[in-house]
Amino acid sequence: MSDDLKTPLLDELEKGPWPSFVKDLKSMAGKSAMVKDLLGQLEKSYRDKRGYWKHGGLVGVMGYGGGVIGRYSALPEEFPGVSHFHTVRVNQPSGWFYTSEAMREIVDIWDEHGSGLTNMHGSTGDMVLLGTVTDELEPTFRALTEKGWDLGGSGSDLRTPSCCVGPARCENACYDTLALTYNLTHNYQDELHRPMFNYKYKIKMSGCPNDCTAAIARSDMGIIGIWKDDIQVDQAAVAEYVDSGLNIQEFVVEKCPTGCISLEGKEIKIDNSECVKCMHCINVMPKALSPGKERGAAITLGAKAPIVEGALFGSVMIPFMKLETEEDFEEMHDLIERIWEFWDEYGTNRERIGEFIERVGLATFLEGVGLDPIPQMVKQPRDNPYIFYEEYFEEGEN
Amino acid sequence: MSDDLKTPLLDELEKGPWPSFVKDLKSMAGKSAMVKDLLGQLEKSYRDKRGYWKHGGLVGVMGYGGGVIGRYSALPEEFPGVSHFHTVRVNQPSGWFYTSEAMREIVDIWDEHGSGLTNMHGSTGDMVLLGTVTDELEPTFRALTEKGWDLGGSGSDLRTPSCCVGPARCENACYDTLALTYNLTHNYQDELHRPMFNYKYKIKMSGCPNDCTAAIARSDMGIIGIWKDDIQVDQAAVAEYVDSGLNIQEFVVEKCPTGCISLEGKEIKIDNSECVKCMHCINVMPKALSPGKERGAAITLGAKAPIVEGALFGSVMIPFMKLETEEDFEEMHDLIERIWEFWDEYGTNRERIGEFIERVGLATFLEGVGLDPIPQMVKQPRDNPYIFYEEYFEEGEN
Amino acid sequence: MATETQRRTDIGPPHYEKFLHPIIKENYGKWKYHETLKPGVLVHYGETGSIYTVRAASPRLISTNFIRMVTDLADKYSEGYFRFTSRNNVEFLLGNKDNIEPLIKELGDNGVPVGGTNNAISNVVHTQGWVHCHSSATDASGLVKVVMDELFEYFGSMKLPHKLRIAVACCLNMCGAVHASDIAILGVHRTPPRIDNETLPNLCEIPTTVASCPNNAIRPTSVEGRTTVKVDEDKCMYCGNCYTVCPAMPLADPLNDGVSIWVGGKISNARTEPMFTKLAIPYIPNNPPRWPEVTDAVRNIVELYAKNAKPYERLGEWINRIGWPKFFDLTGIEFTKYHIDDFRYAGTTYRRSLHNRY
Amino acid sequence: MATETQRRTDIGPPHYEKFLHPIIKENYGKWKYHETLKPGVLVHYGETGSIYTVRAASPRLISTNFIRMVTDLADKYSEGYFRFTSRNNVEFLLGNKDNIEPLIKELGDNGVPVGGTNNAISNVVHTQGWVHCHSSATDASGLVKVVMDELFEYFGSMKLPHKLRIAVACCLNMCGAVHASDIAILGVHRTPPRIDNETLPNLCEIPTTVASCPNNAIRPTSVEGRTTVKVDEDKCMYCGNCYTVCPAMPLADPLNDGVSIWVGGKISNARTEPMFTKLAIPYIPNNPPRWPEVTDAVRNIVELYAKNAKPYERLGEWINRIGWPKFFDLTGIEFTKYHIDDFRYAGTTYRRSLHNRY
Ligand code: SRM
Ligand code: SRM
Ligand code: SRM
Ligand code: SRM
Ligand code: SF4
Ligand code: SF4
Ligand code: SF4
Ligand code: SF4
Ligand code: SF4
Ligand code: SF4
Ligand code: SF4
Ligand code: SF4
Repeated sequence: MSDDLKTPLLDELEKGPWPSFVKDLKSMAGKSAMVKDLLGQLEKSYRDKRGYWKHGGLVGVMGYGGGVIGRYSALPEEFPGVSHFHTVRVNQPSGWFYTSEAMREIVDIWDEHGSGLTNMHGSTGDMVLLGTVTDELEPTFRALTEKGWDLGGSGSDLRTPSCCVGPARCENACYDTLALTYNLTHNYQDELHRPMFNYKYKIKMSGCPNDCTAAIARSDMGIIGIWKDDIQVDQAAVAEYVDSGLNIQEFVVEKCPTGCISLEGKEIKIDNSECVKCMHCINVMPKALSPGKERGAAITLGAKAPIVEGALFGSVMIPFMKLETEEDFEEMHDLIERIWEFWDEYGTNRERIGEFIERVGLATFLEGVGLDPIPQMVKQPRDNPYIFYEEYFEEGEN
Repeated sequence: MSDDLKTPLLDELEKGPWPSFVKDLKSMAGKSAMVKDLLGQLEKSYRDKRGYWKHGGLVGVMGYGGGVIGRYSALPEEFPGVSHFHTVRVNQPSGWFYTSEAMREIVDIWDEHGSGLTNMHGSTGDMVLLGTVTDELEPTFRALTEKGWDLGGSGSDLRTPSCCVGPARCENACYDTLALTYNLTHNYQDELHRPMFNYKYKIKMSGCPNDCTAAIARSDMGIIGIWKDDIQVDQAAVAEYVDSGLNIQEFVVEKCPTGCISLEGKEIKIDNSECVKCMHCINVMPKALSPGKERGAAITLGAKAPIVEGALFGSVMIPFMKLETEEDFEEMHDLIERIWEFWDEYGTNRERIGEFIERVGLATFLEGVGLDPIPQMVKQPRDNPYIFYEEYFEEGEN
Repeated sequence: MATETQRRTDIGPPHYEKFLHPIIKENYGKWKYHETLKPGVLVHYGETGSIYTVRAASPRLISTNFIRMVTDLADKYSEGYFRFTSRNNVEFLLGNKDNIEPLIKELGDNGVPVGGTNNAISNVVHTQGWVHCHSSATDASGLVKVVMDELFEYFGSMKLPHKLRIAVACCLNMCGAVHASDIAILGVHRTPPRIDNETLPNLCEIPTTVASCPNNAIRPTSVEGRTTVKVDEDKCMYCGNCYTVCPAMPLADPLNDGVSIWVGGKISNARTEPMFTKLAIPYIPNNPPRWPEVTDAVRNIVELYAKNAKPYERLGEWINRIGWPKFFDLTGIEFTKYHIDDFRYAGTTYRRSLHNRY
Repeated sequence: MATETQRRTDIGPPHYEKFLHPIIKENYGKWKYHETLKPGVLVHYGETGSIYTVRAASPRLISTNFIRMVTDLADKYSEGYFRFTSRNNVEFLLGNKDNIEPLIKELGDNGVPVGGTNNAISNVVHTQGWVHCHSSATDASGLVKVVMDELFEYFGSMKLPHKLRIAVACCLNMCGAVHASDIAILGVHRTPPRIDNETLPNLCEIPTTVASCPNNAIRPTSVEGRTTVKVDEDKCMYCGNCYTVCPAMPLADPLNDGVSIWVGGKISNARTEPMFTKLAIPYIPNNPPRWPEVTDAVRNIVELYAKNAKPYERLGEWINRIGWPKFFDLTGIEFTKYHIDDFRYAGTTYRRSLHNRY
């Protein structure tokens, strides 16, 4: 295309108060031919109302099967800068915490080896370095690893685990989401980098049922903080909220899903046996209420987007497990491996764990991974009479 | 079997305060050989823990396909009295109202032509005359019709419609359930007596959402009374309830599923735009509250027992229709016939209407019977993105 | 003699009007409200008068003797007017208040109790069982008798938190209201049909039989030249649909037939939407004549409900409030893999949230 | 030069500890509670001190220039410490309260607003779109930009009844959080894949391709001797799963691609269980660069929610209270047959009770 870049349609996206990615990209267009042609091709997409990318090809770095998404332009002659435009997924640190120093090292590398464009972050949690050519993949990887960074997952492997800010900056954290994320990510480097599963396996960790990483909706395995005992109440702080004018009756008591809170004067009472740990009351009065002392996490399995059997929320496999000691972490490894083994043996190609569980049935799955059925795993017992009885009386007995 | 009847096991069922069918049957055993052998065979069933009936054969009365359930003993030599033991289903009057005079005519007929045993009534609603021989079927039928009685349904036909006591003895009735039952039963005599459907079609009519005939659970077509406007409130009577010590706050206000009631002093306020017509408040305070003035019925389709696709509750096809005038009744006939036609044409053998609707999809069914989709027909819009778009833009348009 | 007269068909049932008490005719559709004077006795206030209802129990499987007793009492106390309810009780409709007590007394003398109104256990909706049906896995009338004997106190009183509706059905066809009752007792077969290869070829249409199986467990086969069918036993969940269309495939099995117990269903729209009954106890062997294990199990559930539920809470509403884990704790019923749904909509029954009780 | 040193693999990400602000390290796991000082500014009180969070918007698709700007501000105001959120905002973590205002000011000078906390519309979770993905039916970054321009006032304020979460995904793969958001914008293809019989035989595995279709719409066939596949167009609902496994079956169709609007999903367990997003508007044609029909539709819904919902009601909770009929009335959105579910669990979405609003 001609040297001076004309993007009348995209220019419309420079207007308005929300930060403009077009402005930002244009600021790079001078430095980077890739960005310039990306803008060119994008302008064309806006005009023609269609994308111009070819189906991703298999590219990557030596010895890894995942971490890179291959991408080629459908119009390489017109936009040579993006004829290759691969994505490098870099495994973020737990909780997406950075220092400016560390972050600068990454952007320096990316300015040298890639387009200089990124997503901070991808929906799974990785730093997404957006756009480079095949030849630069290995050098990018080397530069990153030298600074102590590694790639994230892609394809049918363990996807990059991610977690909420948790104990680092949240009073609700019921377990150390950052520590477990670090532990699992390092413990399963091989599964993360070398796809050998039936399909992707995502792990998201939220410190409490507010689920700030959307674990129950977007991760094959959700590890979501919860407590078992009574909500901790600071009645003095409750009184403060009353005095400050908070309408506890209307906004807390009446909003409790099980109606197990009552307000007497400036004191609240909670029938914890009926509390379903929804977090609402704690959310409204963080200064007065906090999760109980016996803390841990619930494990959910099977969340996913709709392709192809319909979207699923994760379903509870373990309503509560402690996650404090090394032993607890090892129990978690053991559980994860039992799940992978069974899925690996009986799951089919491109069958997510959630679809697998629905196909074989929850009861069968539990037997397969060695868990006992308990009522917390279901909303309700079956309402149909089609029971496959397995024990019979034979003539002679009974 | 030997002449004197020994029933040690059944005798155990003469004990206890609940009226004993065994006592009652024994009181007939003298008069009726059928009853005697029935007791004999039943005693054997109790001992052996199994039934001794053969699969029902096709018997009936001239010109009818339904109304009789054939039944033969598997042990005719041992119990000749029940070698034939057919059931005659007699169509009950609307609301199961009788006079002693009319009822005596029926029992006289049955003592003459049958075993003298009955079910008052069968689950579908018929008087069930239990046990006679093939040769007595026609005479029984003649005797019944002479006294103005006719048979009910069985097999793949319209089953005997039934209804709640409704306006005859209930302040909640939102339409005349007895009149409509009479009207439909007489209007569809042919469909009732001569099976020509894919499968059975049951109609139950309840005068209000309390649904005292279980229409939403046990009828292919439920016609359930409801109102459209505001609940009628007699505040004076509300005050009486308050004075009488009824805790309206706890038992009415807090039990309203949409929380749309509030109590101010001795007055209640209802936000009728959010009322879902559940009946609870009216049930608790019948003297003070009653359904609105704009009354009619909702039509539900598809309820059934689990065989074979799983039990179904009826689903709302028409949220509200008036049922007062002749024209209203004719509109109902028209609707019923459109439904039968479409089901007849596209349904399969032994496919209940509820299973049929699930198979072809509600939207398709609505088109088939000529109803427009409205949000009242669903709990919620689809949550999956698998939409079969039917309108496309072709090159040149747009 | 009947045979001499002209044969009439399609005349339909008589018009209900001639069976209505004069007071009912006058106030038809004009009832103001009702009160429950005592268990089993209702009064409905109309514009021109009141009608008194006395609700009497009935075993439903009744002889003409029983019915004649009812008609005689109706003549004596309710001007000859009475009706049956949708749960098979008898309702005498009295114009004269003073007849209530004498009627109740004489019913008592005939062994017929009065009750079933409001917060009571009313009559049990049930089915045929060994008395008349070829398909039954248990008896119905007997189960009803022993269960109502056990729970008798709740029929004549109104001391429960709310209505409690019990149903019995003798096989999965569920001719009763089993799939939507507070407590349901369901007869179950637990072994696949036994195929009678002798009679099957003559009695049954092979394609219909094969098609009847929801789980495609039935395949055509040939035995000694005859085409018959065989059942893949691993796929069979004993629904009996094949037997319904093919008499040569009986499921009855005295050793393994029995009953299952279900809880928490409701039909009315009051407060909560209608709910299906859910599995509580997968299997109790048949133990006639009085099924003690069944009556114990039912009483246990009823008493926990009576003790723990709040006013106006139906059994299922109570369970939803306390949660299923607590229900299993309280009742001491074991939660097993059989309780976990594996049918069509199984996925919708998994716990897909953090809402849980510990 | 990188190439001279020893190659390292499987080292995993660096330990998070070295990125934690000293105050955070000290109070790690010991936070007492938090307050929102103003939109976009939080303080968390620990045992030994407080950490101040300033949440700044980010387009997520950002260049190294943007990132350098962030790092420079972090050095200047937050001791070099910052993080990103699960919705892709930047959070500066300040030890010194006095730096809050200057930081906000300088962010403003760089065109970066602060907000997204509490009852606000936070950043939009989104995907690649025409910027990078072969599968997209629309662009993502552009849609996010125009929608957030339109709703800007709600990012920097906290005047909504509660949090409102918006997501964008450019195809049914839904790489964003579309299936569980208060409002979701989903790119849709609406015509079956066009098969390139030239390249298909070489590019695609026929069995895998056939198996990829949830509706069995794909059948093997042969064209001019080559084995390829054909699509039964009546069975196709344009999910794109075949294209994912077979590049020779593109779905892109400029005339018919576009977006659909979904509402009422949520993830948190607060009060109500997580809910899926439900269909509001089946189709709006792509109208870049600013998709005015889409921004209007979204604003309409947001404003009705702002006006009618009660405090602490999420969008879906509000709709459940007023009922879907009223939602369609209020928004003026037409209810069509497309809104009626016809997928796996369709039967569970029918209205199976009398509970209804008129
Ligand atoms: C980059 C990213 C979107 C983004 O802009 O952030 C992404 C991009 C792609 N996703 Fe995704 N997915 C991304 C997060 C998700 C999520 C959200 C999440 O992980 O929380 C989902 C929904 C949750 C889930 O996993 O179900 C998601 C569900 C899918 C699916 C559907 C999978 C399914 O079983 O439903 C596909 C199709 C597939 O796997 O073949 C898919 C496939 C793809 C592909 C590889 C396209 C394809 O068909 O091969 C996209 C590459 C785009 C490109 O050219 O860069 N992507 N994908 C996200 C990963 C970045 C990261 O590593 O951090
Ligand atoms: C007599 C009665 C039970 C009773 O004791 O009251 C009855 C008895 C039979 N029912 Fe029923 N059903 C009776 C009401 C019901 C009900 C309840 C209702 O109508 O409210 C249901 C559940 C609701 C429904 O229709 O789904 C019911 C669902 C079935 C089914 C399962 C149908 C299904 O689609 O799920 C079958 C099997 C079949 O149709 O082949 C069935 C089949 C049968 C058969 C004919 C047995 C058979 O497989 O052929 C039974 C004859 C027993 C006998 O020897 O007398 N019966 N049947 C009821 C009819 C009396 C009457 O006319 O008033
Ligand atoms: C007579 C009968 C109708 C008939 O035509 O036969 C009837 C009559 C009345 N019902 Fe009913 N119901 C009758 C079967 C039903 C059924 C059907 C069933 O049980 O199979 C139901 C649905 C049950 C369920 O939900 O599972 C039913 C659910 C109700 C309700 C809702 C209760 C609730 O809150 O869930 C009420 C309102 C109430 O009781 O407060 C009600 C209220 C009433 C009232 C008070 C209506 C009125 O104002 O007269 C009547 C006297 C009630 C009483 O028994 O105390 N009736 N009622 C039926 C008596 C059956 C029996 O002999 O016990
Ligand atoms: C920073 C972040 C976690 C992280 O590791 O990045 C976070 C942080 C907090 N969340 Fe969250 N949430 C974060 C994403 C989420 C998500 C995930 C998402 O949006 O994709 C959810 C689930 C959303 C949903 O339900 O659809 C989420 C649902 C909540 C809730 C539940 C709200 C509700 O009632 O439904 C609370 C409690 C509240 O807001 O009262 C909450 C509360 C909080 C608190 C107040 C917790 C605390 O005590 O510190 C934190 C500040 C909240 C705020 O923004 O005002 N956080 N929070 C995420 C910020 C995203 C952003 O940039 O806006
Ligand atoms: S999920 Fe819970 S612990 Fe984690 S950030 Fe959200 S509120 Fe805090
Ligand atoms: S956490 Fe939820 S359920 Fe528990 S008491 Fe608080 S509001 Fe009620
Ligand atoms: S359904 Fe309604 S109208 Fe009919 S008897 Fe019951 S309460 Fe009365
Ligand atoms: S009928 Fe039900 S929903 Fe309506 S106001 Fe009364 S209790 Fe509430
Ligand atoms: S439930 Fe089964 S066994 Fe009982 S009557 Fe109905 S069909 Fe016969
Ligand atoms: S009993 Fe039911 S599942 Fe078993 S073979 Fe017969 S039809 Fe099939
Ligand atoms: S949603 Fe679809 S188009 Fe968008 S990034 Fe994901 S796969 Fe690509
Ligand atoms: S788009 Fe989906 S439905 Fe259509 S052919 Fe491809 S896989 Fe099948």
